[in-house]
Amino acid sequence: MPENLTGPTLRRIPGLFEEVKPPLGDLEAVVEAERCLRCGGPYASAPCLRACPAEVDVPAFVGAIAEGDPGRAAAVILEANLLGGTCARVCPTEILCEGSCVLHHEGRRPVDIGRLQRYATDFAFGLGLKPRKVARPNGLRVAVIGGGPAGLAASGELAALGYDVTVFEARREPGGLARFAIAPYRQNVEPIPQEVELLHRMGVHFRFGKPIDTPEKLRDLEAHFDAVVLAVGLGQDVEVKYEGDELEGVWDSLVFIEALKTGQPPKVGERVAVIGGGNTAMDVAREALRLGATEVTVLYRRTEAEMPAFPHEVAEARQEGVHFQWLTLPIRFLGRYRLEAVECQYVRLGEPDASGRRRPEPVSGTEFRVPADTVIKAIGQRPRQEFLAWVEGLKLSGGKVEVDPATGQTGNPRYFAAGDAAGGATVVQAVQSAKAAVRGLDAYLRQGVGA
Amino acid sequence: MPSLKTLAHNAETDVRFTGGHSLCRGCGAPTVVRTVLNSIPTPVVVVNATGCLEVATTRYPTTAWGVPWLHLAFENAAAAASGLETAYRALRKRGAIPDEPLTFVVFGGDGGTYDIGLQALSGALERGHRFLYVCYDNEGYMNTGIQRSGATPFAAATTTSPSGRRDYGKHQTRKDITAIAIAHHIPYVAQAAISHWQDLSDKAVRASQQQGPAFLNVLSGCALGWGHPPADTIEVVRLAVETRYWPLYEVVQGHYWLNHRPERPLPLEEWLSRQDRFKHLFASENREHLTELQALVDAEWTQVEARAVVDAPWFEARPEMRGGRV
Amino acid sequence: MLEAPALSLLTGGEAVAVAVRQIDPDVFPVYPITPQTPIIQSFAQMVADGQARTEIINVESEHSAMSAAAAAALAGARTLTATSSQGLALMVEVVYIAASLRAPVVMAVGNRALSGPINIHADHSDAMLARDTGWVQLFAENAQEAYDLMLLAPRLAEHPEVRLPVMVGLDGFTITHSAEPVALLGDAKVQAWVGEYRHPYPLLDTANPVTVGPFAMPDSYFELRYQLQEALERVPGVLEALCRGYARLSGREYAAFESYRLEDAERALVVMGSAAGTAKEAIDRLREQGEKVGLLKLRLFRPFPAQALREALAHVPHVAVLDRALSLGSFPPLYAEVCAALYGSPTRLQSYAGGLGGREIYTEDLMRLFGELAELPAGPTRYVGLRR
Amino acid sequence: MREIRWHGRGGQGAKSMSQVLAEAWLRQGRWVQAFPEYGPERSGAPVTAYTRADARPIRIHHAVRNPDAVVVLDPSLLGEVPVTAGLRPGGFVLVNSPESASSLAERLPGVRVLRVDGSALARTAGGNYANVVLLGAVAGVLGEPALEALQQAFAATFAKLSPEAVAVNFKALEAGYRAALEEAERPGPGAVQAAPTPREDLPGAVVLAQDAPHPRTGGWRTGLKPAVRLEACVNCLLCWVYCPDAAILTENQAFVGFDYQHCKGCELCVKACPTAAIEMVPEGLELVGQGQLTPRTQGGRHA
Repeated sequence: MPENLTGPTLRRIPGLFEEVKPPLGDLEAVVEAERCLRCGGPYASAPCLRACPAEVDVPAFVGAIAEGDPGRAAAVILEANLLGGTCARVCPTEILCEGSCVLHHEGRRPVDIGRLQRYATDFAFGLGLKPRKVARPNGLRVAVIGGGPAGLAASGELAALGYDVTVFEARREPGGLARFAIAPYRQNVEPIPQEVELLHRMGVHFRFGKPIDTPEKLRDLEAHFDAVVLAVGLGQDVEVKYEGDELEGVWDSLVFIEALKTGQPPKVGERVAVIGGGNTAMDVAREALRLGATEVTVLYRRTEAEMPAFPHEVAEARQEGVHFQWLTLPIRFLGRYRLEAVECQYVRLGEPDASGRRRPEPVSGTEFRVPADTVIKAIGQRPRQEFLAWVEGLKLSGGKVEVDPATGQTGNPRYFAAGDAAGGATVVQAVQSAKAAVRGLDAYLRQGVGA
Repeated sequence: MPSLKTLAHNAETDVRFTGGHSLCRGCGAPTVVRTVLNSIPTPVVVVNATGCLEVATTRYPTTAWGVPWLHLAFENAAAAASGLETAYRALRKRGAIPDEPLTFVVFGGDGGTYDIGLQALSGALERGHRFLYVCYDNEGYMNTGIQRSGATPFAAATTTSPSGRRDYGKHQTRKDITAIAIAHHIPYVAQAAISHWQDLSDKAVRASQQQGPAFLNVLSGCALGWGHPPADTIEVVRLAVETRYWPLYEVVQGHYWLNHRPERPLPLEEWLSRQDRFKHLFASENREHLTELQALVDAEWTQVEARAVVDAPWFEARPEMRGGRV
Repeated sequence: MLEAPALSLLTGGEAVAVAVRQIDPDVFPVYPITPQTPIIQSFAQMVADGQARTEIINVESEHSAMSAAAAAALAGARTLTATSSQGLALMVEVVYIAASLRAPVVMAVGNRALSGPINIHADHSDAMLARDTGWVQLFAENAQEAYDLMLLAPRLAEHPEVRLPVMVGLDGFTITHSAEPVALLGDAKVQAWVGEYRHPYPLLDTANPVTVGPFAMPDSYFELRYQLQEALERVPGVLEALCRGYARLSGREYAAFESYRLEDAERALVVMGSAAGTAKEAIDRLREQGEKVGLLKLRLFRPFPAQALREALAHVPHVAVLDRALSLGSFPPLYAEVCAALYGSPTRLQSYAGGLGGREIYTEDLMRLFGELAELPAGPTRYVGLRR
Repeated sequence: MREIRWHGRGGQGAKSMSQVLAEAWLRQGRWVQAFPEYGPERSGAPVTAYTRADARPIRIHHAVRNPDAVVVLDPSLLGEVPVTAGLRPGGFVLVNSPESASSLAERLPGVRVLRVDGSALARTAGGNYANVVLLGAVAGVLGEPALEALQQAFAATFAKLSPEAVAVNFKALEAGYRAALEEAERPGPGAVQAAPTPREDLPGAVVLAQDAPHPRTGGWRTGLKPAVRLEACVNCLLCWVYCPDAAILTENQAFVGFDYQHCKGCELCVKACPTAAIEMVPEGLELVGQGQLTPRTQGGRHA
């Protein structure tokens, strides 16, 4: 649809479980793959490869698709990223691989790398994946705490190196945020079960429903394993208390998405307010539209320029009809039983704060009400401070575990951290940090063995 | 469809067009020639109509052509191709030459195609010879010093349709040669541009696979004739496409396919203002002609768009003829 | 060993068509024009009946006919075509090019007047506008000659010493449409005679790519044109040898020109085409009256066999040249050529022009011409049959 | 009779200057002639033009064979064109170049070489065109025609120019006219008339592609050439696809460098490069890591 025809009246929001980027057919995939210039040569590697935190050799796998060999394409992807299937759907490709595609220079649409990666991994999952090559067992044992993207990626990389790996996951299913907190319009059928199946075939052990919820359990782990990978992610939404939090129609973003994904779509009513300016805020706002809301307003206390969400996410949300209310600070939720309005105050931007962004300063006397029957708080998640305190020698900074970025090693040399717990915002960054942590861990343990 | 690496590979193993010719700096024609010839998988025989490309690439005793190449005259390239193609069929029938595929490609400028060569082109298309006619269209008689042709757009200034104190350039609209080719009901007709080389390459491949005549009208560029720095040739041609002045489309067995829909169509001024030949249109007294030109462009776009299948990728309809979209 | 002359009644056009069928060229691009049409119609029917494997291209103009013909010949295909008058005028640009690129095309020309006014009848004006193109030009007196010259033409055109296109002229209607007995050769004999066509640098040889038709600057154009001049100068020798071979094959003797009762002639006529036959009749009648008259019938107009012609006419005191074309504003073309050839010779020359646009040339006209040749002093061109 | 030969490149104004010179002489009562040589070349190719002046009507209609003066507008022509050919004894070659006259004389042994940095003088005058300076300079050396005549002729020839542009060019003309020209001469064979080379022509002007020479067109560049920082090259080959002169060299589908023999310096590759790995640099320099310029160390192909 040409953009100039996409006026409000012609706007069409895809259905609740309809993916924004549907899968490619065989022919479409080959034709799309043929658009790739196969950059990368003797001098500098391809910009897409360089833009990929997981270092997936994009031209190689796209080339394999163009040559009609999606199986080989999948092997290339999984060699670099065992969660290639998940990343294919949830990566912010617009600012990573696709954002760096040289076709932009020609004024052309970039190669649809995300969908091609999905095409290849789906193909491979459909056939039953060949596991990655696994080295001979080296006799060393590693525990991975957390079965989210970072934990899964770390476990596979470790298994490939010959480690005896066990993943401990508090939930009954793997996937972490990638599974429970990514909106369905991004990924409908998650590849995580197949990816876990792949890891399993590589020899990774899984302990589901086994939270490490006491210091004793952690001590026990330390006794049985040579090293530990902390991939515990973040905990609940940041707790910001508002007056009226108890009203029906007030949601935390993670709870909201999890409800959606577990088949109990929340009833959102007509008007939805979303608090926050990150990618999760964009996700829930767009989901709210899909759930039937006629008016969705994002309330954010700074301006568009300061929003942490990716610009393309903001643009897409706006294109779908999401309204934005900048420089707006919610104060309290109003209503008798169910939410009726969010009371807000205008702010102005003052001096920069510690994050370098200008601090919002409420302007008294500017209070106003945004009518809403649902409000979703998407302000951010907080670290698992209680659990992390049990690990000896661990240092925290800004709620995150402090690590050597090259090795993932924490203040406790036997502990390596990856994923959201150590910083990062996306699945592919989790994979990247997992790979770094595994490299660091491997170097550390080998050194120990050698000594 | 061949990737750029495949084209490079083809050019490495079979040099079909070399440097050492005397075309202008930043000329668009060699991109047409190299992209088309490097895309075609079979051996080729080339016919060239008189024009810049012809005189500048074959100054006796040099040649820039690594393939069999024939030039007779200005207006008869399609007729010469008819003779070659018929000779090929006749000799193959008699077993006098190896039974191998061969593609005949004609390169003609817009003068040799739209104007003086139109009759021979029409005859050859009507007779159904299996050949690919490529018009490298730079919208004027550039070889003889920038005179107007049937391809020169409305209001463009040339040495024979100059703008002046009392005149605004060419009074007539451009001849729609692509539509004329389409009216011959040949298997394949397309419009392409050098800025969209991959689309051009795909079209060359598809065109060369037809069992009858194929016609490709490729917007080339001419820094000298259009009045812009040589380094801008590709960019200026790209603007022609992005302003919808030059729709990229193809007509396969009578079905129209729009190959490129500018995401954010630019106003025509973006293209015009880069070229000296339209400079006069920005004077206040010529504004009406600029508006008129925009209206002509809009009308043509609307017409092509209305005929084209845009919602379904066309390769789904005809998988055996698949090709890239830009 | 001679073939029994089984004679067939054929028009000149049909005789040419039979020759074309027997040559069985690879390609025959053609466009209809009167009076050449009997050739292409007859031949098209023969192809349709499976008597030849030739690919006919029904082009959209004579310009394209010659373009396609030159291209096909350069591609490596034996290529013949045919035209007339306006058709030749239209194609003449490419006629030049075909010769310069050494494309050995053979073309039958039903000689006809040029417009305007438009006229469809016999005249040599069309051939004369192609006299400087680099083609070999032959003229036939009758259907038999048209047939025989058509069979000689490919051998001459394709001869490695020559490699030039050849035009065979036969007068429009007078020959193209008149039925006469013609002695034909057997198909196998013709096939053996013409043999295979081999081009040294065919365009279809993609393993050995060639650039044909390049752009020549002042530093090379002159040499390349001179090359054509040299090739044309080799034609008479090659033609003579071919005619010897053809005589063995057919029993019919040919040469660049034919002398008829010229040995002791005191007055002679130089003429080309169908009028030569009429002239023989006139000469026989005058000889019966004791007049020493003779004929030099020119078949090879280009290259012009000046030296041989000078020798053949050396002993004749009075020579008339009858042109069937004008060179407006100057001497008629054949006369000018003969003049140049005989420059310095004591022979007295007189120019005649007649038969334009199909105006008949009667036996009596020619007898009168011989008559006045001895009596009147030499003067400007005299016009045979002109109403004044 | 005065006979002048102009050497330039298409677009540098050799033909125009030959005419302005003739026009100026005409204004001083001389009989004149000005004419160019035409070929298939396009802008950037070597071109030649001639000017003749005499007290009597000029009837000769052929190229100048033995010029009194040769004006070379572009020093890059020296290796490409026999500029001294037929130079009359006592004649001179005037070269537009920043290089010293003595160094130019090494390349043009046996003739009197005059040198002026026309491009620099043109810039000082506020213009871009060295040709006007060279026109002034050649008249200055010959002592005719007068500067005023040259200026009038210039204004008449370029009637469409703005008064400001005319003023700039007048300054440039004067700068050339009054310039102190550097002069040098080295012993050597002097001017020679190039002998035509015999050539074997195939029948029908057929050119065999395998044997055909590919003329050098690298001389069309005007002081700048493309160079690459390899560490930024992602080998997309977009430069390759747009290069009109097939001057982007590849091996195994990988960029390996420029064919400077044929590159005309159009800069399409610079525009095509998505990573800005290609830049135009002065001739004789190469781009190496991090964009540093270093003198070129060896000839031939280099990325």
